[in-house]
Amino acid sequence: MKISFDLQLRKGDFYLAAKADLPADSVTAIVGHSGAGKSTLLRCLAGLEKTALGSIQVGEEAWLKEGHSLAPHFRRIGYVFQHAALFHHLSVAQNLNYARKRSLDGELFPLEEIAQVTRIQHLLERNPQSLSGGERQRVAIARAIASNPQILFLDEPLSAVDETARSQLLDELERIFRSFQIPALYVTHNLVEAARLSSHALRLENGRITSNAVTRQVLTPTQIADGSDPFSIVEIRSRRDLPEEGLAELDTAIGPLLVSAANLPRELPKCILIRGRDVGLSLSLLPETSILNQISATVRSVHEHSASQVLVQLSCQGGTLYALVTRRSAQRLLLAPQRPVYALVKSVTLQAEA
Amino acid sequence: MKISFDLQLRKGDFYLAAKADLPADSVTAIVGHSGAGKSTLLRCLAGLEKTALGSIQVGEEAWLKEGHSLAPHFRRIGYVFQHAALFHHLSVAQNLNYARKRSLDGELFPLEEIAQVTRIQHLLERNPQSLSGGERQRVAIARAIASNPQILFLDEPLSAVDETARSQLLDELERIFRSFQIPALYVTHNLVEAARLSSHALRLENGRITSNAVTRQVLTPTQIADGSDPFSIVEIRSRRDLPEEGLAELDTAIGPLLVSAANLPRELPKCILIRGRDVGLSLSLLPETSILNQISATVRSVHEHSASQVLVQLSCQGGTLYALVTRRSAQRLLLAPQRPVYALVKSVTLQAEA
Amino acid sequence: SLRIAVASNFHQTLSKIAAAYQGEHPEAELVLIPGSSGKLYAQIAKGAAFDAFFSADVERPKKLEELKIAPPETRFTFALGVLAFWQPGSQAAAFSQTQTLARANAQLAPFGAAAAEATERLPFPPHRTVTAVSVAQAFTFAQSGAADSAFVSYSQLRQLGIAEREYILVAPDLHAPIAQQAIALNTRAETLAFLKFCQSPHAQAIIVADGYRTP
Amino acid sequence: MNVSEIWIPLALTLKLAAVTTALLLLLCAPLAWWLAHTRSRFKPFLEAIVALPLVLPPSVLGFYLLVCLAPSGPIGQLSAALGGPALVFSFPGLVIGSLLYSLPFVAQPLQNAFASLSSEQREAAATLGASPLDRFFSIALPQAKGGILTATVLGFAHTLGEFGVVLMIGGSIPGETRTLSIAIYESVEMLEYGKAHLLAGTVLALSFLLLVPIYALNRSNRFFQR
Amino acid sequence: MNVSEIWIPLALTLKLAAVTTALLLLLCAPLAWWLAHTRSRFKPFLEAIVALPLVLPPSVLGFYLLVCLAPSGPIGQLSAALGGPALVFSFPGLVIGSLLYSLPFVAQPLQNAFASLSSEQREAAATLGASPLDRFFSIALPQAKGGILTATVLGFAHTLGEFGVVLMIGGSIPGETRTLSIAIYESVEMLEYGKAHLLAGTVLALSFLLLVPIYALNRSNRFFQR
Ligand SMILES: Nc1ncnc2c1ncn2[C@@H]1O[C@H](COP(=O)(O)OP(=O)(O)OP(=O)(O)O)[C@@H](O)[C@H]1O
Ligand SMILES: Nc1ncnc2c1ncn2[C@@H]1O[C@H](COP(=O)(O)OP(=O)(O)OP(=O)(O)O)[C@@H](O)[C@H]1O
Ligand code: MOO
Ligand SMILES: [Mg+2]
Ligand SMILES: [Mg+2]
Repeated sequence: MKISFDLQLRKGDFYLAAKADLPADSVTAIVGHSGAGKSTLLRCLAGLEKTALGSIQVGEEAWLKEGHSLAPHFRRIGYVFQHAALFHHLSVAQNLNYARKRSLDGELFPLEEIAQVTRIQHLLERNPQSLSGGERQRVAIARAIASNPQILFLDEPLSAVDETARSQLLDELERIFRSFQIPALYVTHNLVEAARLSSHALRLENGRITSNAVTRQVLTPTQIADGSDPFSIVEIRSRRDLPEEGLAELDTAIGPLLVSAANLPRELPKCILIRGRDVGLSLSLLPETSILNQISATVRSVHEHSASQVLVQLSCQGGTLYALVTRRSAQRLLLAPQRPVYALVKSVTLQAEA
Repeated sequence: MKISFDLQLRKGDFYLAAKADLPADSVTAIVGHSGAGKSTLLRCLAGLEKTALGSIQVGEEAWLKEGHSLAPHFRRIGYVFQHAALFHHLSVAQNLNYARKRSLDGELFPLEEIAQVTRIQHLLERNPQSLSGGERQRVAIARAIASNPQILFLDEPLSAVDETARSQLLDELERIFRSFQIPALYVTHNLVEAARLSSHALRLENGRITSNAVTRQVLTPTQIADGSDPFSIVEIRSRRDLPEEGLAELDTAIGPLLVSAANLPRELPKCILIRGRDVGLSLSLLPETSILNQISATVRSVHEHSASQVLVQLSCQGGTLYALVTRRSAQRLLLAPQRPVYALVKSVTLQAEA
Repeated sequence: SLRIAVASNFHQTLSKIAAAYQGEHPEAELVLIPGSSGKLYAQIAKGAAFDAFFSADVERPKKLEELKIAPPETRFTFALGVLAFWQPGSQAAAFSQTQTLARANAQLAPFGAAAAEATERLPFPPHRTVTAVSVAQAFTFAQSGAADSAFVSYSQLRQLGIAEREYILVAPDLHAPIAQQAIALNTRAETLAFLKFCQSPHAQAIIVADGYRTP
Repeated sequence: MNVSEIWIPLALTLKLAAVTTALLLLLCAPLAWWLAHTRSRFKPFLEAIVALPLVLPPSVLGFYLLVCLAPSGPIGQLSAALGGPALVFSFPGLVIGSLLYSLPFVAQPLQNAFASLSSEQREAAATLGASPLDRFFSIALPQAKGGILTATVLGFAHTLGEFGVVLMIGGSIPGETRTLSIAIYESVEMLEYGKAHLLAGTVLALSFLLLVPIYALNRSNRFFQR
Repeated sequence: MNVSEIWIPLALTLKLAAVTTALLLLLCAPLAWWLAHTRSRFKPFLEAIVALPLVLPPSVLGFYLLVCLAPSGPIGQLSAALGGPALVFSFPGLVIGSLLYSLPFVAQPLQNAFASLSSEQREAAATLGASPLDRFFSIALPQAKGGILTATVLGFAHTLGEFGVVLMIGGSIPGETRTLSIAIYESVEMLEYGKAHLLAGTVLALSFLLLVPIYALNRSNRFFQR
């Protein structure tokens, strides 16, 4: 399945003109700065912006075509709004039931399971307006899933959720996406979250789509010139668990990597994130250290990153890895294209976590 | 100045019973899980929960005493709500002016400066309901500052803000707190944010205050048993800038540290955060690597952390540092109390950033 | 059954006549519909299914006849109103004690017109006049104490058994006669029979006993 | 004075008020919804027209209605041509008159209530598969409860108390168009004050007994609603 | 028919409606605010009492008012004792009657509007240093604009059209208590239909011309408000 759209919308001074083809059978991240138009794009796709022009094609269905717009309630989406938008006149359980009653065919996840996954069992009898910020967002997620959607639209669903809950919810979202095969569009300003959940990504800037490709590529450090943390997304080919040590050995595009198994989803993740700042460089192997992953690599290029730092692009067995190091180290190690080095990656930093 | 309170409030099944003395001349972080009562505590302190019992004493003023509650508009606070709560019938500029007109004596920050700091200059003529999520939260911060408060209450003010804006806003908040001497209570579920901004911290659990001390202590890894990322908070004694390299040499409780100057606030920060997962261990010095900080240390204790990882508490010149390493490395390096090691800390990981 | 539209002021009296009529004709069913003459007139003109109309004046029945809404030659004067000057609560009613005088609107109600005429000729001190839409309202103004004096219908005073010292009957020569006419609105035998009864001595006696004069 | 003198007009009045209020709610809901959400240029004109029945004295409004509804009038003729009932001096006529006269009291509170609903929750319902009609009944109506209650109370009470229009087009036919308010009015007109007091007292007591539980019910849900 | 026959009652009517509406808004605002926010057990009783003036026919209400306001009545005596004006057959009396009669039309929409305001923004205003009164004027009132407009229009229009009460306690004194609605009523009663049409037409046209710009103004702000 595929989603193609070509949308135009004017809202005051803001002009959205977005055209893209997306795979609609996996999670697509939508990233971009505050005010870039991420929420607006989701709203257009959901049919909530009545004045949007252009076309939307989802699989075989035309959601928007010249002169014809499929009403929002016929587009089988589950929408988690940036502001939870719970029904105030209904209890939490009734909010879930509301969605459930209107869900169409297809296999349903039991409401109890949904409530458990989103950790809202104890809130079911409550009035939404008495919930805390994080509780509200979890109920909104549960409600969207309860409607048994063909595709999930999530607009920064975890922003009010605390770190522990977030990491668990991410796990669960990942599991839901995968095991129930719900594709999703996921708006987030957290690039690591985006990288972890999505296989495809869109970047929006000022109402335009500036990149649209596999996540790895969209989030590539050299593409992102906004001072946020650069990181590499490395493809995983296979996995071998070492249960006695709690570790997993991954065969990746840059060679084998040892990772804490607890930090990996149960399913084999497609790729793993390695932050540039977590990668050190050495001229020799270091046997007497806690650093388990020491990957033989060649410097491909060295980019200015900040006054004190450079971003080093490395080639490791054909894969690409970025290391962020101080200018002083770069000079000391004489880093330059073709220089052979070892990339040092502490296995504990390899948690696919936000 | 000092804030002392002893508050009781029942809301349905939830019972808040919080008693604490806080320094009110700096930033106090309030941390805790979703639903722990963080927002409720702030609301009680602001006088918005009419049924709260107990006492609140702020400096010389009694805000709440048996039988007498100072009305919220007499408590000179600036409150940034979890849900922005902008005035819909006023433009953004009028929202700021509303606050400004009602602000009392004292030196005022010019509205233009506030708008610039919060990056909302281009939004001044807009209707709040047309703003994006992040834009709204920035306006709410600006409005609170515009009211020239004696103390700021911030309830997860940065949750809807994207990473770049967040890091810049954090810088600016820090600057505002410091240079304008506005003390603040800062609710966040982001421990790193808490550690960076605050000198004092409260931890709330299920309506009770479970710790109340300097941030370093409240956020101490062994105190936090919730699976979130452990980190050390290391006191900084002095700073020496090396402008030609963009680095700064900090004299800290664990010895000298090299850090990218760009990652430090202009002011000398009181402490620096070092994540446990960013600390590697080695038995010898490693000259040929990019790792600039290699700190001589002694293992004090080794704690179980997860199936694959252990948390190693180190003594370095009297300071404490935590390292998170795999069990495999711990065994290979024979880590045990008294063992001398070198703690490896990449300088680039030392950004005091969220 | 007969549906008879009747000006409010005559409703009570007509009820008594109807009761008497039913005494003689037990099979007859009579429904009285009271209202202001103007309203009843408008309704009749728009086809209200009434069988007869007892107006408080001459104008309206005459007009109905002229417009051929009512059959010709059924119109008759059933009563002459007696105008009374009332000072509730006084020991002896006196024109000279008047401060606020209530009377019906001269253009709306015949009692009002008569009262206006009489006012000109009687020795009133300077006073304020308040007008009511009907003689019933004028009565209410005085009864409630809002006005100290009022021109009302003698029939009203009789109906409520007001003490004689509180009122003065106005001499009939001080105003044009307050003729009240009735008219049949169809020529059904029952209608005509009832109207005929109203002109009978039996009915006339009831009318006089209630404070009217007969033509 | 016997019981049927109260009972018959009372029953008629309650029936008239109930029918009128029910019809008005049905008719005004879509109108008010449209007025609350349209951006049409004609909106202020329509709003003004909705308010107009208020500015004429009821009996004058009744007079014009009489002219229109009479068998010779335009609407009366239409009704006759369609085989409809007689519209003057009949219950259907009273209903028409009351509908017109109480229209603003139902339409305006409804419109306000609808306008103050945030669109967020309706949008959420749409994405959950609720059709526009479903949204209206499952989200908008429950959330506009306060306004609907006000519309109902104002419409019902106003129809109870109305008599100018009713008298004019109804003609006070006992059991058919003689409502309680007309009975009270007539009692006062005929100087039967005792009866008037009794009737008025009955209406007041009844209304009070009706309104208190309604408001109390509304209040008990308030906490949950907010 | 000369101009003063329209002009004098029209001016009087507008004055009465304006004074009544203004007073009602002032009186009802605190009442409605209290009703919208109280948790008192007496709330439903008070709400029912506010609605009660509606259920009596206006002329009957007028009758009871007459009894109370007459110089011999309780309120009339009080007013006289305090050196106040005569309350029957006078403009102040009309104002009192209209206040009572139009009360529910102003109080209820206001209450609804206030109840549907979220407390969030008032709380925000409080933390910014706004006193309760300040909050009421700077936050609640502007945000309740729609409800206030409805209250004003219903109150004003209803006072324009009212004549049962006015007739009863006013006594149709030209230039003092003879309002336009009484003039129209009298014309109809006198079978002067031409004059009635003219007067009624004038009221309708005027009201329309008054209402359209008011609603238009409200609409132009709507976009910003939502
Ligand atoms: N009515 C309007 N008039 C002018 N600009 C508008 C209007 N509505 C929305 N915008 C602008 O459109 C832009 C896109 O808004 P959108 O909500 O899609 O941003 P976003 O990418 O979701 O941002 P965030 O991460 O802060 O939620 C914003 O800059 C917003 O200010
Ligand atoms: N009326 C109520 N009835 C029952 N429980 C309530 C009520 N109001 C609030 N609570 C509960 O009080 C607890 C504290 O809420 P609060 O908003 O203070 O949490 P919080 O710490 O700010 O959480 P978050 O990080 O999610 O914003 C929550 O569990 C909430 O569900
Ligand atoms: O306003 Mo009326 O006719 O007295 O009901
Ligand atoms: Mg957004
Ligand atoms: Mg909270």
